[in-house]
Amino acid sequence: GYGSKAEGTSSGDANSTAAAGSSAAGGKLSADTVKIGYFANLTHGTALVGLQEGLFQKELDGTRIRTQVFNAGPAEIEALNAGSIDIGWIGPSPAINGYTKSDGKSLKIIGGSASGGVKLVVNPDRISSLDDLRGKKIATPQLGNTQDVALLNYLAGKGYKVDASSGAGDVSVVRTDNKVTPDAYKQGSVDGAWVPEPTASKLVTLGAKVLLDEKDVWPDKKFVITNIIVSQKFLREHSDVVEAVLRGSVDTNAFIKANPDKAKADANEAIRKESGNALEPAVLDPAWADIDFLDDPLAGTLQAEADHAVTAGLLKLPRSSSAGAGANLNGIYDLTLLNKVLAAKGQGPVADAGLGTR
Amino acid sequence: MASTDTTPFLDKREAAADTADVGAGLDALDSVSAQRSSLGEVLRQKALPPLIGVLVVIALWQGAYSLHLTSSYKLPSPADVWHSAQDLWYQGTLFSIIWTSVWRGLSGFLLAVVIGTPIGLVVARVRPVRTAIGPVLQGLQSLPSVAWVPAAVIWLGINDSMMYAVILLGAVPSIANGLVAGIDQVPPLFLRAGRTIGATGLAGARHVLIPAALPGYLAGLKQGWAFSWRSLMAAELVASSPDLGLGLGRYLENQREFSDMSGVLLGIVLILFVGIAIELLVFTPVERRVLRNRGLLAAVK
Amino acid sequence: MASTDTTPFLDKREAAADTADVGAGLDALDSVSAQRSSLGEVLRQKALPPLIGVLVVIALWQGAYSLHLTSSYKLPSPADVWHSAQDLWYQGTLFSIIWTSVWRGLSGFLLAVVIGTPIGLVVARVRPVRTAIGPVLQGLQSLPSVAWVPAAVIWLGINDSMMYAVILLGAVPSIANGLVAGIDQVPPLFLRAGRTIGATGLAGARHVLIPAALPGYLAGLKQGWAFSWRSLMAAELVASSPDLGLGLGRYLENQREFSDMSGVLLGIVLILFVGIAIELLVFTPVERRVLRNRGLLAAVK
Amino acid sequence: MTPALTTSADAAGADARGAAPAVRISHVHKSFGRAGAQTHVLDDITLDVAPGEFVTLLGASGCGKSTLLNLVAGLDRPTRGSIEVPGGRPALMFQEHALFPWLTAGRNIELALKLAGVPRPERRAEAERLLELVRLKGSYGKRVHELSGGMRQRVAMARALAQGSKVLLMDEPFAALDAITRDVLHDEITRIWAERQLSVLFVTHNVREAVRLAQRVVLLSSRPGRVAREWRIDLPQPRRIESAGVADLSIEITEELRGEIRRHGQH
Amino acid sequence: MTPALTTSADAAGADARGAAPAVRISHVHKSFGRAGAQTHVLDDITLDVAPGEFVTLLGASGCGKSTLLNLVAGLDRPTRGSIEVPGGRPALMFQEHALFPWLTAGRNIELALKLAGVPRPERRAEAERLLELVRLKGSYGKRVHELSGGMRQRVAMARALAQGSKVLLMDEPFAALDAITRDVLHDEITRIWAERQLSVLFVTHNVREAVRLAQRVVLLSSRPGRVAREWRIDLPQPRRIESAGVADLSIEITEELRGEIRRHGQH
Ligand SMILES: Nc1ncnc2c1ncn2[C@@H]1O[C@H](COP(=O)(O)OP(=O)(O)OP(=O)(O)O)[C@@H](O)[C@H]1O
Ligand SMILES: Nc1ncnc2c1ncn2[C@@H]1O[C@H](COP(=O)(O)OP(=O)(O)OP(=O)(O)O)[C@@H](O)[C@H]1O
Ligand SMILES: [Mg+2]
Ligand SMILES: [Mg+2]
Repeated sequence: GYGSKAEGTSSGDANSTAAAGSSAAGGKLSADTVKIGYFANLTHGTALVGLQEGLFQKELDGTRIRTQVFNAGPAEIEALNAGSIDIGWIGPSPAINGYTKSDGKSLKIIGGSASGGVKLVVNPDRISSLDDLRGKKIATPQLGNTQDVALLNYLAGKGYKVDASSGAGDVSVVRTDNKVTPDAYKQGSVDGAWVPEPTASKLVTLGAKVLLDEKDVWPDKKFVITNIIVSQKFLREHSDVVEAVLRGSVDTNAFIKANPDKAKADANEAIRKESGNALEPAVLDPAWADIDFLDDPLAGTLQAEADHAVTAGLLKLPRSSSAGAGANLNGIYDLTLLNKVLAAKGQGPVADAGLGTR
Repeated sequence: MASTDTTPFLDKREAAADTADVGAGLDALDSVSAQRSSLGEVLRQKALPPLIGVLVVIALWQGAYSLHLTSSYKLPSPADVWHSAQDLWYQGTLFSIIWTSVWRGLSGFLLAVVIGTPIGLVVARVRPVRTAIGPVLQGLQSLPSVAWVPAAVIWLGINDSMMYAVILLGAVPSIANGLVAGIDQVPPLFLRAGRTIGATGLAGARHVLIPAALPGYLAGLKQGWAFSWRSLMAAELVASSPDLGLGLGRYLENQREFSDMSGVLLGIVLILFVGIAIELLVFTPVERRVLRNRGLLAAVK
Repeated sequence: MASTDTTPFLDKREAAADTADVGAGLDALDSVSAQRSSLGEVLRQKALPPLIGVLVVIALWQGAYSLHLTSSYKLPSPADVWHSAQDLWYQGTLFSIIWTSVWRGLSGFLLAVVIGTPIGLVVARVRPVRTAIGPVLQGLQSLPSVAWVPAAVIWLGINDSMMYAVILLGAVPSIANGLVAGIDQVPPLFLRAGRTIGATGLAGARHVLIPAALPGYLAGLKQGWAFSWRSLMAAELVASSPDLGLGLGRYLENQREFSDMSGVLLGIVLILFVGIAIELLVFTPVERRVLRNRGLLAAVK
Repeated sequence: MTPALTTSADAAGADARGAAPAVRISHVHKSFGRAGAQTHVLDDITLDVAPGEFVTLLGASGCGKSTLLNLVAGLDRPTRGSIEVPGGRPALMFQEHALFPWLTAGRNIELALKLAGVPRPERRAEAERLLELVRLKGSYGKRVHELSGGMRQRVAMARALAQGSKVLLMDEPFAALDAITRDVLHDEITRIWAERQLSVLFVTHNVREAVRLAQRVVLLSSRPGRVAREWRIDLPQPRRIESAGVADLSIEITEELRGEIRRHGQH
Repeated sequence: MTPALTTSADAAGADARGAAPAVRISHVHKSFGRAGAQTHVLDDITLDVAPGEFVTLLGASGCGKSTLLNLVAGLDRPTRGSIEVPGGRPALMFQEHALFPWLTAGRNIELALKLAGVPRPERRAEAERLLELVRLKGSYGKRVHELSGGMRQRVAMARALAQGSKVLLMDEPFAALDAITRDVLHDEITRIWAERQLSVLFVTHNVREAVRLAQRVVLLSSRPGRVAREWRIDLPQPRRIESAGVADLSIEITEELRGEIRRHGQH
């Protein structure tokens, strides 16, 4: 009958509310609630697993967590600016844009979360090697986003000429929403895609072949794919809460490393709760395996990405700071709290590549 | 020559005059002035055609599926969609999903009516206002709701008021424009008659202008509902939060994210279903009453 | 008692009867039957109010900005938006952005008119068709365009035909519904008069039904344009490909992606601007002509 | 008696002798409204109009004259009985002018001409001619809302004539005209009727007008409408509305009408 | 001469002696259309209606009678000249019935009653009473499209009376009525006029009707409309439309009207 397969205790938010109620007696931090935003997406695995396992709540004690799920970076930045969320998991490109477009006033990156998980997958019938790209159509998720810039940079390195803003050139760069890319691939509108997980693995299930893992073009095979950001106002007023969240994040990353299968199941469960569908194993397994969850924001790669974007003409410097060459991301990081947390756990500090708080 | 009416004569001439079949069909239906009919008749006339329509669509769909016109992930079978619906049913979320959206859509729509009606009245009747904001209203109407979303989120945050803001920005211009169009079509004779019997100012609006413009206003309301509903769907796409609940737009978007075509189709079917249900339960009866009362229904028969 | 007309007497009584100011305002404007006026007068009457409207909005905006009601990245100043526009101008992309969208929108709209009109005629005049697909048309209208995008991409690919499919799915039901509403309001007397002079079938549709329904049909066309434009924006959001060019919807989304609020506002302003321009250049003149020819303009004066 | 009159008087009796009438109304019933609350408007009306005959219909307000004309024009179906118009679609001039407000006076007429198959080059001239006939020369370009009530009626009459139909149904065409204009149009309509050999069914409330124009006057009773009495008018044409013959018969008919109304009670 | 007649005849000359008229139309001009292509419809019309006076307006079709009534009702403004109606908004019965199709016959009347300030409980009864007055008892619940042409005119008349205004403007109110019904309503309107001391400005094409009802008949000329001539009618009320006095004066007026029309040429 109706609702016969409904879950016992229903969704995760009910869980967290209950948890908050039970632990309300405990010590309280400076804020009653903290509003956390993330995507129901594997690259946001830290948030998914940490919330699912209650690792954030444990650190936050009596402070309640309210979650908000987004499916696009800009919306999350807008929500952060509006005060609808305080802390968010987000990709590097929206974080850079949000920071520069607000003249460095709206947000700070306070930690890293994930690296890797981006691949160039292609239709093997039309592209068999990296030298076949000329004249082909390659999808990226969005003009000027991390993958788009990476592809343009890669193509430039290979000597292809592509007009960044229109995507026309030796290789056609087709910007399609990640949700539509598999459809476009099936339909034959694109011959390949430079996309993050799980879209890359999804395309593989449709017959595509992995041509390149983005890791391979980066030194150390690491580049940032997810950051933790906080609204500067919240950071000023409730640094204890931010610290607690960071503790939760570090714990979660450790948990993921220690229990990869449990973590994978948790992440998939969280996705299912949020959107009603779980990922099939064929997509989940390779995708999860390709993502590294780490606390280091890989600040150097962020600067490199920004520089590539500036080179491609896809990132303009804010009018106020258009002095020097290269993207001016000074002050985008505030890693003091993260380093404090890491120190408390006996781990070494992470570097901000000179982009720390002035 | 033993016909019971003149139509056969006329038809012959007409058919000769313009040979188009559609024309003849239209015309033949013109002249039927149906008698009031029994309940069974009514059911047969009103319930049967939509049902047949639906069945035909499903049959075509199943046919396309069975003939393997395209791969099943492009076009799932009706049964697949039915299974998706069953899943929702057993999870007990089906009604809450529909209700979340319908409630928000309806309340936003009512608010839009309350706001849009006076605006429409003033724009239609006060010349300078019309030249000043008439085109702006039309411009607003053609502004996609998604365009408002960033602004609405920044100003209002992610909460119900953001949703309502987006709905209002979509529906108010549409309702106001509908009223303006309705008022423009009111024969001036009625307005003058109203004025001579003393229906001026607000009384005039209430007793003459609005009733006289009602058919056009209703059309505007229908479009306004469409805009409300579409804007709501757009607003739901932006973010989901436990406070906001899971609505149809969100459901559709989730299915899309998973490239779950049968889920996407289920979402489309559910949204269509709500649209049609609102049309049949709210607008059609009101519209029929309005038209019948004015003797305009003859045109439909 | 040396008044030049009777209005003062009437007004006094009216004001006593219903004290609402709005009412009195409406009414005072009722009774003005403006004389035709000189070119200067016309310009002053037609161009001034919208201009004032725009200036007031800009002044308020600048005021809010100058008072630092909120941080500048949330609400950029008019000057910032102007700079964004200048950037586009100097890059030489401003017109191509606008034109890409306008061309696509207008051609899609015209196609929708060509398809929607016969559908509307048949639905309005043939009873079984009306019961069968009337509600479906309304349901389709309330289906957000984004819902069609995955299906359109799967079936048609990322190209212009996908865009047109999405536009048509948005605009055709709206235009058809507008025509249905317009036809419903046609006094049956005209239809009967048409039939007696031999305007039956297609000739009847052409010479009587459509002209008689024209004011309502026009309202439907305006809404249809709004739907076309909005659907196009939705379609442009989904994909950009070198073949498709950069349209307004895409531009807006790109700015949003860059979290560039002044770009977002510029996008909104441009979209509004196009909507208003189409209204002023296409619909307003046609509408005024239609209304004036029928002696309905008195109602507006 | 003029020869024309004799001819049509013969024609009037034609059905009895087997020749086809221009309009044959036999045993027509008409009621409105749903099953429970029906209004019986017409009750067993049988009436023929011979080819070339001019028949006027008289009756109290609301007795069903317009309803009958609508039935003959094929705009509505009788509840029972049959109506035949072998000559094809009759021209109907409605009680309310029914001009199309989106066309000028002239264009309204031209539309009827066009639909009657008149070729384009002749239409304009023909429309002007018809307008002159109804004393509206120079009103070709006027919109409907710019015409006075009487002018609209006259344009509607011109439009009805433009159809070139052999059967002409007219519902109080001269109600909004001053006496002088009406007299002129009486002469015109009589001339056209004779010229084109039209069969006319003409509703009026003016008993003198009825007698002035008709070969046969039919009086309908009210609630339900039945044929109460008929008069054959044998006065020679052209008649004058002030003439004694017309006046005398008018008084007789008015008396009968008064009797009818009295008989059927007030409402 | 009845006393009543003497009184109103006095009143008719009241403006000359300084008493306020019920309607004062002075030097009114009216033209339509844009500057280049203007139609001059009314030209220097000066006409007063004394309180309690019954004035009928006659004139050729299209001479500007309806236009003048619209001006008096305040629905339009004169191009030049002034119109004063000191007693407040006059009731106007339009040439086209102008009933609201979204209301039943009875509700149309009730709306006028409501706007005239009649309290709710009395409205229904008053509406029924007015409907009976116009011989439409039992038509309360009928929709406008269910009424015959004459019935609509009568409902419109009832609605005009419902306004309780002291000044009554009527534009061919009886054009679509049969002779008998019209006679009855002539009596009613005369009675109500005397009872309520109304000032009436009444347009008709029926010269006998004009003479039957009025204390003063005003003849307008055409293009442009001017006051061509006036007749004061001193026949005693109640008059009969068939009476010799009415007939004689009617013939005189018709002659004058014919002369007017002839003078002003055809179109
Ligand atoms: N659509 C309708 N529904 C219900 N009743 C109707 C309808 N049409 C006409 N009637 C009724 O039928 C009767 C006759 O109407 P009709 O218009 O034929 O009268 P008429 O003889 O033309 O009167 P008049 O001289 O006043 O024009 C009236 O009582 C009217 O109320
Ligand atoms: N809105 C208008 N625009 C232009 N001309 C108009 C307008 N209204 C009336 N007229 C013209 O004014 C003249 C007088 O019209 P009006 O309706 O007053 O005549 P009338 O005396 O009432 O005629 P009838 O007896 O036929 O009703 C007509 O020639 C008409 O064409
Ligand atoms: Mg009638
Ligand atoms: Mg008139």
